[in-house]
Amino acid sequence: MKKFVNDPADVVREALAGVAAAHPDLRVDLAEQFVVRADAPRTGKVGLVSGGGSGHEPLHAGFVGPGMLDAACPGEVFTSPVPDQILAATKAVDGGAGVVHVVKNYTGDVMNFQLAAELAADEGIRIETVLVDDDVAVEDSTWTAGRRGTGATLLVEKIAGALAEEGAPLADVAAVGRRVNELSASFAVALTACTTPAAGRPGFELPDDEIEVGVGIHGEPGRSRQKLRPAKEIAALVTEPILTAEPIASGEPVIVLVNGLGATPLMELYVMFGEIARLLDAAGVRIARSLVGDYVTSLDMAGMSLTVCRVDDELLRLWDAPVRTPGLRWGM
Amino acid sequence: MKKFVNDPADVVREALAGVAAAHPDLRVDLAEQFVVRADAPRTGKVGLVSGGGSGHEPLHAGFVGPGMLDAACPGEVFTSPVPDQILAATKAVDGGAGVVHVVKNYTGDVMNFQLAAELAADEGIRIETVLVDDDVAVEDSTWTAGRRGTGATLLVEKIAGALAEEGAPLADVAAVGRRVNELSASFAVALTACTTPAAGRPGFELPDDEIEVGVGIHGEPGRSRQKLRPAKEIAALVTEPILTAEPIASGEPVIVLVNGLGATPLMELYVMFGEIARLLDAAGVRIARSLVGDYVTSLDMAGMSLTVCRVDDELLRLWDAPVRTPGLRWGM
Amino acid sequence: MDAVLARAWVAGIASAVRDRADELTRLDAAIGDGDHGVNLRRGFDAVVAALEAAETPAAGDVLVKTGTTLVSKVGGASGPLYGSAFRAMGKALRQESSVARALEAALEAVQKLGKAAPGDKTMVDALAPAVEAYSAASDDAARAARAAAAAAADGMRATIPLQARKGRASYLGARSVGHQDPGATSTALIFAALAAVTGPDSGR
Amino acid sequence: MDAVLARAWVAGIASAVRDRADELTRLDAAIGDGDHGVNLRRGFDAVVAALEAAETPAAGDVLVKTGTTLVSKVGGASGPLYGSAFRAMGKALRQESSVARALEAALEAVQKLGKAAPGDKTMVDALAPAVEAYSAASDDAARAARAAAAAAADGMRATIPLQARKGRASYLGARSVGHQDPGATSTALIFAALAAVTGPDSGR
Ligand SMILES: Nc1ncnc2c1ncn2[C@@H]1O[C@H](COP(=O)(O)OP(=O)(O)O)[C@@H](O)[C@H]1O
Ligand SMILES: Nc1ncnc2c1ncn2[C@@H]1O[C@H](COP(=O)(O)OP(=O)(O)O)[C@@H](O)[C@H]1O
Ligand SMILES: [Mg+2]
Ligand SMILES: [Mg+2]
Ligand SMILES: [Mg+2]
Ligand SMILES: [Mg+2]
Repeated sequence: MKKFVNDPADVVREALAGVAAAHPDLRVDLAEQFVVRADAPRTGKVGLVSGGGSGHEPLHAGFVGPGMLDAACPGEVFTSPVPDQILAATKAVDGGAGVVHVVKNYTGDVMNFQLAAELAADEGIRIETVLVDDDVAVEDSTWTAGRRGTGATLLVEKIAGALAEEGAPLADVAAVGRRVNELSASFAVALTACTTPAAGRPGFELPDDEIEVGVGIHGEPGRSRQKLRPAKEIAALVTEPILTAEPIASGEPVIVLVNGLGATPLMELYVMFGEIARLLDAAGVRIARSLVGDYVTSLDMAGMSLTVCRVDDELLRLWDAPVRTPGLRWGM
Repeated sequence: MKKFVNDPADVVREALAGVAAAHPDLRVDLAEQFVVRADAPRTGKVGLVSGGGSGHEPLHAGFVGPGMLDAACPGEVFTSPVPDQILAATKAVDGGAGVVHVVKNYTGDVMNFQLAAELAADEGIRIETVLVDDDVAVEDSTWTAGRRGTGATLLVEKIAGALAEEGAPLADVAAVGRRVNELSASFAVALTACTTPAAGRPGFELPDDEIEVGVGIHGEPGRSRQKLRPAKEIAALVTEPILTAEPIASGEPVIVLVNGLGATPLMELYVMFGEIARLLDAAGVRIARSLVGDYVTSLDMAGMSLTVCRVDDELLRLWDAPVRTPGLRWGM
Repeated sequence: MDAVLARAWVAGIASAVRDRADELTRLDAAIGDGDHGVNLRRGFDAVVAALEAAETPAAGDVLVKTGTTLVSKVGGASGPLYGSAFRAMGKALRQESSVARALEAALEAVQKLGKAAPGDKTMVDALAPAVEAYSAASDDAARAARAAAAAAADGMRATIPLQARKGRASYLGARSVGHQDPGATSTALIFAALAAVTGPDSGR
Repeated sequence: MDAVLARAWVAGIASAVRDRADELTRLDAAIGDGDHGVNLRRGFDAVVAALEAAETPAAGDVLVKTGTTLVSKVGGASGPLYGSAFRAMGKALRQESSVARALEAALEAVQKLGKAAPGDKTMVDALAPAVEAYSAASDDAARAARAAAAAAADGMRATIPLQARKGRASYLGARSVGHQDPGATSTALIFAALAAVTGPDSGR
């Protein structure tokens, strides 16, 4: 394993120390392991807290700041945070108007946030939970754990964060977050496995001419293994399931996120964006806004995900609202 | 080779098509192969043009926009652009106040920009060239090609871009660019080789327990091959040559760029930032601003570079000035 | 079960987890995210440290402490699940001395939180039959523990042909078939540790 | 040298570059950035296409066209260098018919632009001795071309023990020793192509 680490067991804590050193406008609690806006709690403002396993950077700690999250709780690598952490972050941002938890739909995240929400409620903090489950590679079913939460998390955090920043009440912030999730769909492919610092070896072996189709962001294998093919065809592979899952009217505006999983050069992401834009265009979809880059990653996995979110003027307004975080910044 | 490409020979052009689709506020000339601000040329404003081989994204095309570059000319992968391209971009941004070429010190870049500058001069455009040569891994000598240009290019483009945006004259914009270069020093290490789409195989073989020390950004081997070691020690390896090369007074403010070479997870870059910040602190250096992320990359190389630039109030003011590009954005 | 036995059990789990962390992680890498062994090792190392520092006069205290430590140190799916299980067991033992009833409380807690049924390819596939086997033989603690361990091991192996419906493995759909569930494996290990410390003459 | 011979030479270079692009790239990967073969193939493919479309009544026209095409298609270090070399050669042949003088002009152009001296481990290490050998034997074009090719090949091999002082290889410092310079290798190939097309009865 070749990584910039000291003891693999310390990697999350040491990365957080780096975040603290690099971003004076964030406060990092190294003991409780969370990252919070330096000006938290803000009285009367709904707090927005997210978290999940580490290894997806900049998600979530990189999205803490004005206009987006108030706090993030990074768990160990690919391991959801523990309730104590989430509770501490929740208390740190509670300004009396309640706190929204943005939770990616993984059993571990769901349960840990649930336990934390119960503890927070015991302390008199109102909690709303927004569950993100946008990955259409996984079938939606009440019999299973359901879809995973992936790229749409960024959109939920940005848009709900903008509304919270405006002073909207708890129910509205949660509602807009849920709405963004409902309007979003994602699909990912991997060219290589990733290596967690603790395991020290790739999660799976993938022959040189095969790709994993329908992967998540935890280094797991995908729904199927297929032959490597040109960018054009991979673009179709990720776009079609989204167009099938998401009934997009002709001319309807969308936000498109072409996201790198960690080790894919930006040049290749732009090649993919070009191909995907062509496919969406042919389907009558209008790309109103787009993002291309590494936002929701899976350590050093080579691969990409596509997220498409249908939007209206209000969602676009909130998307365009100023944001100032290490990982996403504009207008301020 | 596992990449999101169609025909490797088309990768640069296809990526540029993606850039065009993703960024409506940029104009992409696919025939001449350059990227330019949509509002260029701006009468009376000094134009800022850079370029170099592709594979370093977001450098340079990702730094085109208000407050930074007016245009970028991406060459083939790791191959400097040709004079025609540079001339076309220069003409596209010339608003009558002259054009500054920011050139990384590689023989190919230097010669191609020189030929383009001669052609532009023939057409009556005043050209100033700012040569960036910040890589202290390479000895500076009049007998050799000299130091390479790496991470400092971002600082030169940002700061000279801010001054050009303010309407400063040609000589001043070039002078501030040269000054930033003189005040900057960089050093890089690689954990893996990278693979160009055309070659289809890694540039060199590196055993699992070895790293390349003093690499550039073109997938080349470094000055020496050493044993893999903990992040703490690698941080010392990259910081010490910079502190040796650059006489930093105690308490002097610097901008620090901890840059990923392409395949290194952000988590590890933050671990490195934490270690480097500790070392700089111990040396009495004051980190006034910092950037952590993938800015000047080498395709899918795992590795990082450190750039330190000594600054004064004026340089900090220009650094903080609004910028709006795909790869670097704040204040607007 | 007294505090000494409870501590011995937990110590036995901790050392088995340490020995077999790599195997658990490898199983999890095949159909999950490759951290189950790392998670449990981190958790049980913390439990050992916490129990060293804590006053735990009764078995219930030991197990509650174990549970709360797991909840606050493990994270992931297994942290809250095993944490709640041990906490429920400890709380039950504080009420009445029946280990069988405590184990039933543990199963109930796991199912309430995780909503998995037998056949979903989770730890429940080892836990449910183990609890049942223990209850059926609960008049002899040693025999009950051995029966539970055997049932857990059977349940663990029976997860191999199943398609996962809960947890991360469910994302793989049909590709989850043919792999043994890591959580069921760690559950089997927990019952093997119970059997190992419950000698023929240990109290119930 | 007439237009037919010049075209044959350039065609010979183009086909040799195509055949040996991988080798050139491999040499460049060792001490550079692994694109020399790719660069020259792109350039000479463009030259072939440009010459097909162009009117080039004289050798000078052929070589100027070759040079301008290389400059505008290759990029990197080799593009401007070879481009200027062919352009200088073509311009010289437009003035007077001496191939020897044209080659001298090429060397001069390369050194003016690239500022490399013999011994710096660049194409100059093949080009300079080749030009000299050609001039020395220039009363017989075929013999001169053969002598130049041999001198270029010797110069190419002589780059192996050198430490690079110019071009990307210079960044490697002492690690550049022991590798043959890719640009010197392509220069040797260019002179081998000249020798191949310059029969004993071709004009000078
Ligand atoms: N809903 C659930 N109910 C019961 N057990 C579950 C559930 N979801 C997951 N598990 C168990 O958790 C195990 C995985 O634990 P672990 O790897 O530590 O957590 P994570 O899946 O969050 O990485 C699975 O093998 C499975 O046995
Ligand atoms: N200053 C120079 N003068 C002469 N030849 C040079 C100089 N710099 C580089 N070269 C030649 O160029 C070759 C590399 O060409 P190429 O790989 O196409 O360009 P790049 O180095 O820009 O990738 C080297 O092997 C060397 O022979
Ligand atoms: Mg996990
Ligand atoms: Mg090159
Ligand atoms: Mg797991
Ligand atoms: Mg090269």
